[in-house]
Amino acid sequence: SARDTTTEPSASASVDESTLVASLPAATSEVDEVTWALVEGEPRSVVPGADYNFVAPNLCDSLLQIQPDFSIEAGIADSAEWTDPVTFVIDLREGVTFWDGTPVTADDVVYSLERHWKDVTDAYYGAFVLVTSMEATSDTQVTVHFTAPDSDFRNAIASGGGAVLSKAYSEEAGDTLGTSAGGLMCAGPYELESWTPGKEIVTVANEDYWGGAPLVKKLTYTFIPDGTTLTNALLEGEVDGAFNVPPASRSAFEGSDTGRLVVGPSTASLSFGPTTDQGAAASPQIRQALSMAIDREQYIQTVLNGLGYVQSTFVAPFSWSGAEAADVYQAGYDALAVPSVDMDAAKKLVEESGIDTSVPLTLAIPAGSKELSQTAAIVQSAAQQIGLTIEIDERQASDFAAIFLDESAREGLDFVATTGYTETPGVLAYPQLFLLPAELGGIFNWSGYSNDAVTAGLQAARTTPDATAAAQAYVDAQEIFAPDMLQITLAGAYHTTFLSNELTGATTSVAAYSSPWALHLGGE
Amino acid sequence: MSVAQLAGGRVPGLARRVAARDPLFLAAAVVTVLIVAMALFGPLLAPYDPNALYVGPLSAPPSLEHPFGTDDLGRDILSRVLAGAASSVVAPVFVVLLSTLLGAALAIASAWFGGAVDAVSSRVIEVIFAIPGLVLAVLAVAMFGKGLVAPIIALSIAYLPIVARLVRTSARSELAQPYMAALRIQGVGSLAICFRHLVPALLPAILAQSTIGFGYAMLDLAAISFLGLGAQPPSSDWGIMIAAGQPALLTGAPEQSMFPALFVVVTVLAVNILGARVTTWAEGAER
Amino acid sequence: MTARVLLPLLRKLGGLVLTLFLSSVVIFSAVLLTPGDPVTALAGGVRPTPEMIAQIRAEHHLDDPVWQQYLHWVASVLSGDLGTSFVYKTDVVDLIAPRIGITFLLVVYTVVLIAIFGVGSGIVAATRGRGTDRAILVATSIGVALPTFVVAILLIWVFGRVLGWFPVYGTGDGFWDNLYHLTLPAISLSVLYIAYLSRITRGAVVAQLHAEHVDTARVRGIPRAQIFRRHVFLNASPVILSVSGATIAGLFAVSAIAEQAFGIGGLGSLLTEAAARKDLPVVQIISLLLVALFVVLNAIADVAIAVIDPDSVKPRRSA
Amino acid sequence: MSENVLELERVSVTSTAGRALVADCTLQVRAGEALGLVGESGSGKTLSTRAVAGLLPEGFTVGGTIRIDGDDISTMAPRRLREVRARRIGMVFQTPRAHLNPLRTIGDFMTEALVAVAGEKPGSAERQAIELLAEVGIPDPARRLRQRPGELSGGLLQRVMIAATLAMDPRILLADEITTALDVTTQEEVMAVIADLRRHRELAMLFITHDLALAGAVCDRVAVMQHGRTIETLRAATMRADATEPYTKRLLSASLPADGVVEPGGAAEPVLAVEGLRKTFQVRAERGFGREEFVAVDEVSFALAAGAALGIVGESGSGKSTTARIICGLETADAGAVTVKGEDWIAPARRAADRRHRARIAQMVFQDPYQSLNRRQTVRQCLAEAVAVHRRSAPQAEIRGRVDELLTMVTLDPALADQRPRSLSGGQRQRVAIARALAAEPEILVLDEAVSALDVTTQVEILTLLDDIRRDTGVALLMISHDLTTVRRLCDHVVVMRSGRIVEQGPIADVLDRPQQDYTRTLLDSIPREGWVPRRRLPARTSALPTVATAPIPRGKK
Ligand SMILES: Nc1ncnc2c1ncn2[C@@H]1O[C@H](COP(=O)(O)OP(=O)(O)OP(=O)(O)O)[C@@H](O)[C@H]1O
Ligand SMILES: Nc1ncnc2c1ncn2[C@@H]1O[C@H](COP(=O)(O)OP(=O)(O)OP(=O)(O)O)[C@@H](O)[C@H]1O
Ligand SMILES: [Mg+2]
Ligand SMILES: [Mg+2]
Repeated sequence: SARDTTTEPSASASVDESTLVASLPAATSEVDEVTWALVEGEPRSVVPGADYNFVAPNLCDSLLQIQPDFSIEAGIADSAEWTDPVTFVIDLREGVTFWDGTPVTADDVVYSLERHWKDVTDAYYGAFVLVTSMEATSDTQVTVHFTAPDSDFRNAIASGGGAVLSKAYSEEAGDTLGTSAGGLMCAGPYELESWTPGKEIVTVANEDYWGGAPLVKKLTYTFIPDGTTLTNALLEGEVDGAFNVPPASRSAFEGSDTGRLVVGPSTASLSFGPTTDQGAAASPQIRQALSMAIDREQYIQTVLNGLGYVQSTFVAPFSWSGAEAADVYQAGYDALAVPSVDMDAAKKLVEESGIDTSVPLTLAIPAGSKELSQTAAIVQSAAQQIGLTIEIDERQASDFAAIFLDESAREGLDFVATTGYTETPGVLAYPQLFLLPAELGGIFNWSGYSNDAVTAGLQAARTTPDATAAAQAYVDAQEIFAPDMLQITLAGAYHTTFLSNELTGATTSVAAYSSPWALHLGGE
Repeated sequence: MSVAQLAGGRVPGLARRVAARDPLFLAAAVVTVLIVAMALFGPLLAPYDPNALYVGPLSAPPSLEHPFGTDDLGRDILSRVLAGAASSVVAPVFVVLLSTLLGAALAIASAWFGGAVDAVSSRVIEVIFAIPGLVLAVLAVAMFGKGLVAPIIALSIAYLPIVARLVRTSARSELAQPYMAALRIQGVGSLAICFRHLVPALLPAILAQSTIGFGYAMLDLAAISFLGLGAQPPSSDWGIMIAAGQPALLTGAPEQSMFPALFVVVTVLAVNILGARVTTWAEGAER
Repeated sequence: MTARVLLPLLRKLGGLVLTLFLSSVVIFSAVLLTPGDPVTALAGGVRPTPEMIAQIRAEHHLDDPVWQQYLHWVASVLSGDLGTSFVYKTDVVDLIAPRIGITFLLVVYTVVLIAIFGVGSGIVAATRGRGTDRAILVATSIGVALPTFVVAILLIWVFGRVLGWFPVYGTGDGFWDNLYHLTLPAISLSVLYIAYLSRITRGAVVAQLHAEHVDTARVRGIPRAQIFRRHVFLNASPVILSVSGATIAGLFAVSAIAEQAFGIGGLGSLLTEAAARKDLPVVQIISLLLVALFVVLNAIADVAIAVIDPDSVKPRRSA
Repeated sequence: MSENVLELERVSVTSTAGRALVADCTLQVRAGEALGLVGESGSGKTLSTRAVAGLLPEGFTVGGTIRIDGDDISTMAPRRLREVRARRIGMVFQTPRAHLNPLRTIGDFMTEALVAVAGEKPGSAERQAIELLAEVGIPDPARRLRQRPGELSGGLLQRVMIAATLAMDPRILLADEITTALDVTTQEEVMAVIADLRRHRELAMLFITHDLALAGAVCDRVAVMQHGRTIETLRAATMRADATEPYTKRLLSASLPADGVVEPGGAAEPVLAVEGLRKTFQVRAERGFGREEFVAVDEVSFALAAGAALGIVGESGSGKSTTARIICGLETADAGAVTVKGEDWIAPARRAADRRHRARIAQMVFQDPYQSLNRRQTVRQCLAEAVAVHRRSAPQAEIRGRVDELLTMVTLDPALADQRPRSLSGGQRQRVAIARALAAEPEILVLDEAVSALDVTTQVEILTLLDDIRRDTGVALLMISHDLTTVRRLCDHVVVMRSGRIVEQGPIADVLDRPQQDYTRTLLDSIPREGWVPRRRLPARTSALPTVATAPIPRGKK
């Protein structure tokens, strides 16, 4: 075998931004079966909005479709546009059917949207907070009314927020919908065939898909949360592809003869942020000091094996890549200070903050994530150099998830490290969660951050119909909140895909989280 | 003060005799002493701070500055192995101590009192024996969360039957010996019989079992850490280091997991050899 | 078998059933012993809503006295209702059923390896002179010090990566492919036990070789091979069998390590995963299953021993 | 002179380590002749025999010449040697239970050689086996074929062994202490069987024993071995007169002459009285669930006068030890009374003070001196402990003094005081055990087979010592033994037990010289002596499976 196992590992080359691949050339030939590994593990649910995963986007088509480059095109809806600043009209495409052949109706759409609108725990709840009502205005038309203009709504319904489920089936399934027990009924390119808990999810091509049947006839998902095992499986050809493959195996992937590593653009970033409004973590100075103590280039080499870039704030540039006012956003981003190491300044900041440095701080990380465990070690080491003590609390998936849902789970924690991303185009969805007061949707604003200018700026960015003006409002707010480091962003991470040499056509950008990434997958 | 001085300078002569007659034993003893020294003074011996990042290049192969190479965070593997000795060695020692104390006490009580005490304790032992050690550890982790404490307690309980069965059998046969009856007839007190005669008679067997148990405890704890249920990063427990070094193995840097693995194997091997010798001696002492 | 053997054997098996019963109590109590409210434990790490609490309390009969809860649990387990996973929200039986086959195959494969190489090398060590004995002693000394996971990653590296002879992930399709895929996992699981069983076998065979009844057979001119078969190995086999029951039962648990290392979705990996996620219902059922396996395998071993040596079940006087 | 079936000429055996264990064994066994091989323990009898059978441990080397039927075995090819041994030699061992594969049936054992060596068909082999078993007097032979060794008593097993060796119709039987582990009565049965066979089959025999009386009674000639050498060979009938070697003379005189008369001890006031003692054991039922009661001691009553010596005799399992253990509080009786100096001792002492009190009155010496000493204690530690129990706050010097006194009393070299039991000889060990018992200055000394495990010569020494001690200290002896000769030598009264009951008791002369009961007579008749001819008695005596009604046969015991 030509696998390179003998050369010594050395610092990996960084990736040239211009070589990023958002999607591979569309496939031309049919493939009987493809096995895809989910490194994130088994989904809790494949109902869009109930859990993030790479399975749901291929099953449930949305009203609009996000393209690999984060632009938006028509989906189940022919058109979805603002008819006035507070009214949004969705016209459905003719002849779209669910997997069982029943037509997709306006009622189904209303039902699906209401799921997000009415359920606080839903991932897309935030996108619907300005909605006052929605109704089927005809068999093929849905009208949504707003209290204020919402520049982000269209983005949201292009992602899982606009996924359409069969009302009849879903109501029948009740609580079990989207689980291995309840199944699902959608209109996407792949049909859920079977789900063996803990083992695999089998999906088959929807031959009647409105956009044409996919080339892969059977797409099976297996769950391989362990990075080394995944690497083995991929190199071995036991699995045809996977997203978010472990950066640590980069050289093994690059030397592989079974497949190739594709590096694509992403909104993902590795960061850590405060979980408390008390003590050091709640102090912006301490956060700035920590930020200054960490060498980003070295971090990217160590943790991402070069598959990332230095990111200035916690909203990644790719978020606005398809937006109308992209230039404005880019200019605002470019104006931000690029994080750099300055130990002396960091120590000084710690001193100035007046924080009692003898109190150890606790950083939570999820178990089994090599990247975040390395991150924790690096943060710990950096903190030590500026006189802070950080202890690491590694938590199992469910306990870790509880941090985001349950206040009591955050007790005793000061920071939490995560890999964050937004699967929806647009800059607002992500920062809002951290910056706005809790009652306005800042559900992750645990440090009690409150800055009127920022709040106003973000609100304006959302409710200003004019794209450029909205962008400017956001950029102005960003200038204020970026230095406060509500997330200490350590690096932007590229979207990595390992794909068998026989296959092509996959979406290889972060859009895979929100659009049918396997639609064009097939043989070379 | 060196060992030789302590022993009045007789050690070299002794060592030569032992070396000539049983080189394997000598090697095992030396290795064990070294490992114990590592467990006690590991961090002091470490050339670098075991948790300091970037003391060398990332994932570098062994070199003069870093005899065991460096890991994916640029930490010195030798230093980490040395620092990890403490938890890797001490945890199994705890398991052995706990299981031996509990098991021996239970066994001696059941052999001494017989009857209902024996019936109940034998049943308890049987039940514990039926639940595989790893399962017990996993159950404990599921109940009390990860870390070394739950597995240590669980394994101590899991090993209890092995010790208890052995000690019970030995204790029973010892108690059945006519000299025990003779002691009673002489009017020697029960406590004196138990602690002056019974326990010393059982000690060689218990010691032999303990050394063997240590090896198993070390392997099991390392396995539990390997499964991610035991000691947690950034601890440099050998089990974790082996697990953490796996990805590097795929990219051609085997030293990250192989050096700690080597230490686990060598330690267990050395202690097993000692255990075999102790067993032989114990059996010899019986005759 | 005569009643003389059968009845004491039944008594012995009865003891095993009692063990099973008591272990089930222990396993059941795991929930009660878990620090904090059992509801939280049962909810699997999510803060339960009041409705959830009510539902869990009702579903698990948490308001009943403890012994009733236990009876209820046992009754439902016996009736095939193994409860619901708190992570997957599906029936535990649906989680276990598809995985048990591959683990079973892995364990059987491992047992075959252990039987052939463990017993084989033990016999060779006992019968083929000092040199061979020493060589095998050295090999088994190292063998019993080799942790399964170290062997696993060594095998992955050498056979999977460097040589590429064997697959190092997954289970493949179809029986032969399964076996092909399970080869390295089975080897990694078996190394330690091969060494262990080799020593047991060697000890038992040596003990029999020195047994006086073997002298009798020798002086009567019975051919060597026949002496070995009928007097040495047969008599050594109860010792070997008696460690086998517990060993094989243990393998089902230890397979977790190989399953983890080789990405096999079996019972063991489910167990570790469930433990890590505090999915107690799953952990309990698998533990119970493993204990039941232990009991069954030991019962089989006991029966086999009783067939070879009816006196093994004879009531022994306590004096 | 008929030709030699077996001939050993200057045979030597050297161990792996190079130690010469047998230096020169020279003997001839003629066809049909029985040659006795006697000598003290460790003199090399067994090794010489095993050299003939090819059963020496690995690495042992044999020198000299061994001829079977005139053929030198060192010149034979291995295959032929095996064949010769298998067909011409039959070997019977001391412990039949250990020498039969416990996992295979008697039938298997009987037919194995016939099928494997002689190439018989299994069917005909089985028929032959049944005939052979019948020939050695085993009742119901067909059923025995399906039983395993565990289900047969020691006496039966020894016969099975003998029957099996006959299968190949050998020329000579090598019998290594084949009756040592058996009761005197069973011994007589087995010897009778062998005597019959030898008559019918013209079978020669090499009979190894250390019982000169037995050898003299069953053999034609006797070879004496000492330190690995055969020092002389004597005609059995006239050996007392012919013996020239001092060692042989010593051996002959060591056999206890049956004449040591003991005059009845002191006053009639009994120091110990046993009344209607009964002890049952709960044993697990042989078949089925539940338990059965097994009566080990039943209605036992006797009295021991202060300073007197009472013997209890009876076959194995008759309840002798159990009685002694009840008296010493090691076992709790179900019914009856044990009165010691007017105190009721029926319940074992629980409190430490009571135990000490009783310890001052009654002490016990066990059969196996090695096992009854803690092998980790030196002689001095052991004795000091025994002394200290009763002199709790005595200074070290006093205890030392008392220990030295005790050592003198049992005539043990004080130089041995710092040895551990392992490095003492059997006789020395038993002296330590006696000294320990005497530490408490007891009034009653219970001796449970205290000399049975010892060499003949040592036996005499110890018995003499005990007798002296009794005379000096006035301690009353309760002496348990199955050896009537021993009892006669030391005791004034005797109790004969069988199956837990007393058969007969009274002054020694009355009971042993004028036995009233058949059982006592049988016991007396079974003792080998000059002119003794082993006789077969009622088949029921030794053929019933367990010797005592429902007692399960303990595996591997004795
Ligand atoms: N396997 C052995 N290894 C070393 N020495 C042995 C072995 N077997 C016997 N001996 C020694 O050889 C000597 C003779 O032993 P042997 O068994 O022939 O004596 P014996 O006359 O049969 O004694 P006994 O009457 O006790 O049976 C003894 O000193 C014994 O310790
Ligand atoms: N603890 C016990 N449990 C059951 N049965 C017992 C126990 N102790 C003794 N026996 C039985 O009681 C009977 C009498 O035993 P005891 O030891 O008193 O006989 P003994 O006359 O001393 O025989 P030996 O000459 O063999 O020493 C025997 O059949 C024995 O098997
Ligand atoms: Mg002998
Ligand atoms: Mg007795």
